[in-house]
Amino acid sequence: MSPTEARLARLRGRTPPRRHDARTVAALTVNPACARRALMDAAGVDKQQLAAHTGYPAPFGQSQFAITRGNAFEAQVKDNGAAQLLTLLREILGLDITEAHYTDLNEVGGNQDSELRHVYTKQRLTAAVMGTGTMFDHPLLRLDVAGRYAYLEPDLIAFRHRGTFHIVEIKSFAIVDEQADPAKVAATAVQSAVYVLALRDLLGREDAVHHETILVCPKDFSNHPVVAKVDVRRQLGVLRRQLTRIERIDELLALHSDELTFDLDPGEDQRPRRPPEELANAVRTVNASYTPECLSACELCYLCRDEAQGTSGALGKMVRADLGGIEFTRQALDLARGASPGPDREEVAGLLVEAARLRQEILGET
Amino acid sequence: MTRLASPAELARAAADAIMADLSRANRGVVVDSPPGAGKSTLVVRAAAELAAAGERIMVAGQTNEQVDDLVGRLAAQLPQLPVGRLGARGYAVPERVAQLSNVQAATNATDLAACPVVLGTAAKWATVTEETPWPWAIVDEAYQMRSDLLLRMAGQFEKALFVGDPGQLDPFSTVETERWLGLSWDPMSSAVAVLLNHNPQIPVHTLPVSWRLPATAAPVVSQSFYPFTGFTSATARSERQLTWNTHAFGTSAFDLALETAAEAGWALYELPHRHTLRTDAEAIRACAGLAARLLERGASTSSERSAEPLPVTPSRIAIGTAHRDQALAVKRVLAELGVHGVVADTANRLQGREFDVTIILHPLSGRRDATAFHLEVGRLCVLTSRHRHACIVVARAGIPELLDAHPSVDPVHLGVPAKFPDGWEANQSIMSHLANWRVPAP
Amino acid sequence: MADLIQTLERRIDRLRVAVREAVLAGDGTRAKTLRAELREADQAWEAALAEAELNRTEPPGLSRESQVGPDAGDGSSTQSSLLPLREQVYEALSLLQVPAAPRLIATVHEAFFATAFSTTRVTSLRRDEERSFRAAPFTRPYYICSALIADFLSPARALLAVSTWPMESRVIGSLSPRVDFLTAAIRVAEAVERIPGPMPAARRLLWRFAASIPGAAHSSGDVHPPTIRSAAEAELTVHADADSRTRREAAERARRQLSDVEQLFGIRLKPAGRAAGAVDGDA
Amino acid sequence: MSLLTALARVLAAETGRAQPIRTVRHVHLSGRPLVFIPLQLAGEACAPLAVLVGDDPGRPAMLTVHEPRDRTQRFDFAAALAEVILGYINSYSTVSTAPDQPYPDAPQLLVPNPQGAAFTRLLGRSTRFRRTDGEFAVKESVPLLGRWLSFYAERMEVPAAALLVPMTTVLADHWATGQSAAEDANLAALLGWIVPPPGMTGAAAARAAEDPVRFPPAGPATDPSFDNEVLEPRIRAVRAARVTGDGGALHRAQTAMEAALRTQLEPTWELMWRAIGLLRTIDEGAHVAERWQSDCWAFTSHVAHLRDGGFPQPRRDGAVAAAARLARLERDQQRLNVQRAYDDPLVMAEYRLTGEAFAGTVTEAQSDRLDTTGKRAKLRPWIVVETAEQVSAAPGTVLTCPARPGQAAEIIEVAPAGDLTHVTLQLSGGMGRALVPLPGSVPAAGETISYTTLRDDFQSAPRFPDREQTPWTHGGPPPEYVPPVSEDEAEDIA
Repeated sequence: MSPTEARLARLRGRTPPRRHDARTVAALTVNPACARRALMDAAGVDKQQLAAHTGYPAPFGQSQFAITRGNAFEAQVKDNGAAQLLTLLREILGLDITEAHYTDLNEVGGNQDSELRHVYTKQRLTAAVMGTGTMFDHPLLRLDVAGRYAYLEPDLIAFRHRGTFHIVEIKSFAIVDEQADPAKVAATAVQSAVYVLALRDLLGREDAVHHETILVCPKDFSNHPVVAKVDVRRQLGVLRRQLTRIERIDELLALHSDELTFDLDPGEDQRPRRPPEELANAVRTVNASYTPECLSACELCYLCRDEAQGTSGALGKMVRADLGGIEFTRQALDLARGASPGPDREEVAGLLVEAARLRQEILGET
Repeated sequence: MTRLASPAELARAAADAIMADLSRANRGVVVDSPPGAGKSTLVVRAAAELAAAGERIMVAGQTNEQVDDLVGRLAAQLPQLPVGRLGARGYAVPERVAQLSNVQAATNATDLAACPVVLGTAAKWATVTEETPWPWAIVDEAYQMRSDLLLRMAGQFEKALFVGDPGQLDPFSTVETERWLGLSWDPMSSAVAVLLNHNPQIPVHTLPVSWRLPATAAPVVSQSFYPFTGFTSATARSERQLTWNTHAFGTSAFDLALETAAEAGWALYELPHRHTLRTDAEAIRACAGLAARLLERGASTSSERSAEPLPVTPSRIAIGTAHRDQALAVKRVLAELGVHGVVADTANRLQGREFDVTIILHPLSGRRDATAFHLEVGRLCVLTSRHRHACIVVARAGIPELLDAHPSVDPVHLGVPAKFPDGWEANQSIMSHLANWRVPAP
Repeated sequence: MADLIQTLERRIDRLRVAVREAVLAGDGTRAKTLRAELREADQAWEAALAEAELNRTEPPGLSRESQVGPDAGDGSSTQSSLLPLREQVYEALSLLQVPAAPRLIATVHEAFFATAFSTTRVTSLRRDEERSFRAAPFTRPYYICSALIADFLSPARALLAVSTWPMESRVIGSLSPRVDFLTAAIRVAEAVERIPGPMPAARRLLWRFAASIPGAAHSSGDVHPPTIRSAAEAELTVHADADSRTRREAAERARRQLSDVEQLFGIRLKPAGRAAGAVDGDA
Repeated sequence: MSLLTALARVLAAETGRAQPIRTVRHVHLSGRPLVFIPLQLAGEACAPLAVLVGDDPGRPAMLTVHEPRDRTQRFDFAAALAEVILGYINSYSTVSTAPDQPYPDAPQLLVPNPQGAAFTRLLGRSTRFRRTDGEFAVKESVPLLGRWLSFYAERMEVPAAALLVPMTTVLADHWATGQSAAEDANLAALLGWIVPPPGMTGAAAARAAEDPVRFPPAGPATDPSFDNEVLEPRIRAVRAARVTGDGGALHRAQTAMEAALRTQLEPTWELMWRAIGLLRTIDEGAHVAERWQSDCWAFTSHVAHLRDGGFPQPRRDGAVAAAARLARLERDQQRLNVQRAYDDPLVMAEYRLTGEAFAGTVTEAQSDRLDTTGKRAKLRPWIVVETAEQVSAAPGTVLTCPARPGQAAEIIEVAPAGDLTHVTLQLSGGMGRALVPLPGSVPAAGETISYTTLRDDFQSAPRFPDREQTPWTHGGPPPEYVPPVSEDEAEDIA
């Protein structure tokens, strides 16, 4: 175990590690400024549980209706040797009629061991070039994230003979009149980009995997699938850069004491026993970069939001930008009420005073 | 052994190919023109040759200034060709156009029936109602033209030559709606995009040589903003010189920046890291101050254009910003410093213009977060590609860090091609180049 | 009685809130125990209400707000059959004559034999069959067994077959799913042609097949069995040879290497280490 | 966003109470709005679960879909909803008017949030192409409802329109809270800031409002823990009862499901009407009535369109339709910006802060100055305005005084005077025909006055080719438009 790994293990403590997955890797691009999140994800800390134990449970869960719907739709397009999917792929990839192979990689000879599935995936994908494969159901890929392997499981990989591999993602959000929720498509695009990286890694060839991934969604209000191509070159660029940045996790670790740990101290019933306040303090020693966007993206958001109270950032990026460099709302208010600004704050102070004067003139505020 | 083609030869070959396509085009031709690649020259040549072939040509520009420039060049080069200038009511013909004997101006196209070539703004053309369409149209700055305007004027012509710079700012709208995203005729997207969506057979040419950008700038701008096509500079490094008429006593940071720029064609005048309002007084003062100091030192340029050195006059200097209030603030400080005639304006209004030296306030300077606006690739491209000799970038330290910390969560719309190059990557590439020419401010 | 119901309802509401609070607080253990209490309360409430119903004279009219939707309108119209499940599955599989997943089996049976059954029960059926075979081999005329993955001769996920079928049709190579789908399409088309007035469900099923076969679907959406058959046969001829080669090879291997029970229900790859070796061997 | 709003948010954060950022209400509020609160099943494109709808705070109608994935029930729900909504709409369209006049008033739909509006659009889209004959026939009223909901959703894209209004948007436009815009999307939290319960700060109230158990989300998405712990067992009970065919059990299960959904809807219903009451306490901006008038026109012409058997709205705009709509939207947007600034000193203040407007006092006025350079003398008074505010406009720029919108004021000179600025303006228009200005038409010395670069210089609508004349650059003339019929087989919910 390398010193870094040892250090990360200590951060995590006795809580079982959460491996990186497509979601957490994608998260690297959502708030790259956040050292807190970077450190915890690198160490495989269970942020959900940690947040709950410190008294700031994450504000999002998933409705089982959504989960059921998602699974049902994926199952439907994959039924009968992925008959529906094959029809769509034939049309969008121009598959030859002979290209109708379906390979189930969910298990290997009835065994679901990740390592085994990954090895088998590699064999079948590399063999595909000999024309023995078209659709690969739930292959298991692997990506090295800051020295730790993340196992990644795309919905499907399609191979065009004498052509390239395409990542296929099956989502249950609808494409209504050729338009889909741009945020959901964006999230899918980053996820697919992660798979593209992993697959290129596995095949050892950049050009073997196409930068256009394939999105399968229900059409309008029906259960009938439609496909769309999604160009993920932008996402690939961002991911590559962020992945190299967390390679530098040591620089982050160096900033913190060796004693620092997010251990939850689970009892035999697996319930955390560590005093919440102590844990929260440990968390607070690592810098976060909270923005309201975190509220829909990170399990720790409520904890960080509380910490950010009184900062202009807590009011949103727009406000923070409008207030120039002013960090705290209190400070902004004082300046607006005529407190003397520091040497490099005259302009914003001037504007704030003027703004206050206008409100005063119009609303009679003081 | 074959000698490598000279830039001039490359350019001529490209132009010839375009003319050849024009002669056999059944719909039209699109020409992508990187900064200063001789777009207007091409327009004039095309107009002349088509006119010579007995065709009537309507020429559409985007602003009256652009159109007047074209009229000037066309009428001057072809003194015997009657040139029509179609203007909206209230349009006053500027002196430089009025004095040309072969130019005739009118607000009504029928009054210009005698002119084989008639020029006007696209907006004006959109109001013209004539039964018989023109055989040919030349649409200038077609990438800055919105497709809904093209829709309104396209009925006027049968074939068209579209020229423009794909790297500059996209057209914008004052309303925000996703209603038309993914439609092949999205009215908010550029005229060229929509044209090509519906006419994929139309040939697209690229002008390979920039006459404006010096050898120091062409490669940087080319690989940052035109990664797929690319272009070269028409001039060798030795052909463009920026020299000082006086020597600086000691070396202030201003002088250092100016000399670096004269030497390398680039300079990054870097202020200490700080989050600021966008009208960052210190940065604004730096922009104006550099311009003032440049004039005070007295600079002259020598280039392929003239044998003996020419002075860099105020009008040959531009200060470029992202926001209007920044440009206003710069103007104010310039006035305080008693500097007159230096152009200070936003990227949008500097499009298509050319200067000897540009001083630009980096859109991301002093910002806490980058927004889509500040990352827009066209904005940085315009700002860094207006100069013939040198470009000085004024910015606060910390932009690379800002870029690295930038969350990439832009929505993705189905059927809308991803924009390349991406603003985030283009910014990274420019910053990493500028890092070599850093001059820290005191 | 009435106040008992009310107390129960209040208790249920309290418990629901408590459960959600536990969930939102990320306390899974507490949520579990509370859910258990909730279930009891719910049952008690149901019982109490049922009892109350009996004492009421007139049957309950639908409440003012539930006027939306005739409550019989969906799925439940088909009644459940008297035949034991295994025989219903047998009926469906015999019609298809290829290995099929529970969902398809259920749909086929509903379409042609007018009785529905839950796919979850079908999944458990396989285990029962294996148990009974192990207990007393070959005592039944047929068993509902697994299709086998050609590479490993392991049971294919959720693919059921009939023990009396030749091994060749029960092993699955990479082309077999497509081949079996096309074959099934042909069988269903024939069945629709056989029956004088096929149920709409049957035609809808056939339409779904047609939609995934080149040249089989009428744009109008109505189904024409002969067209579908010939379209399916056309594509079938493309895959047939390659597929049967794989299947024949695998079938021989199975007959050579596997015991009787393994031939019906497959073997499983042993966990990692050795298993990885096995994979290499296969490649 | 502007520094002025930023300051208001800072104030709110520091005082613990939302701060007004408008002095007047910029949106029309009907005397009898229809409040429409939909809930939908998670994971589906548009599967209604329940709605609370009505124009009487005391008597909301609740509609429930007990089997949200069942298409029959879904369209029976649509029919039931049509009764309520079309009934409400008809009460406005049955008033008799002169042929060339709009209806005096129009029906206004209020939804809790933008997602509610989006749901309205999708529900409209999913019903307006429905067939009323054949195997999958639906009631006549269903496609009609679809066309109305689509009309409302489309109208909401018009910047100045108020036919369909999301409540959180209006509130956030009139008050700045001490939290982020993202958090303002929660209706309960937003109202918590604006009118916190006694003894509570806005911040505390907003936090409390984030507890989905006490304050169910305002929809259309339901809280996952509600879905998993409450709704799912209820729906399961309904299904079970239906399979066993036990009428009593079915009735009980349905009542229980309705009761559960009611708990998720009623709190929002209360909040909506509280918000309405709150907004009514603010006087309407001067131009609001004029804008509502154009809403009434839009409503009137849609009624006519339906009466004359017009087509339902297409899936997407054609090339010409899209361009024409964009032109309209841009003109409306510009007009709205100007009107809001003219109606509301706080909005104008944002422009004063950036130097695009300034207020001051008239120090000199030559009200009878004539311009004699032309053939005929023209009345061109000069005035000098002294202001302490920033003036960014340059000489030559034409300004307008909100109090005298008909009068153009061209900047002649901007001269610093100590730390004040003197702006010399030349006035034209709005002074009557004669060479002597009408009394009061020229600002007098001593008058406090404000000028702005904001002008609604009305341009006439641009001309567009007919649909049949779509040029080759845009794909040429499109095929004749036939409204699509939703392929029911394809949309049958498996």
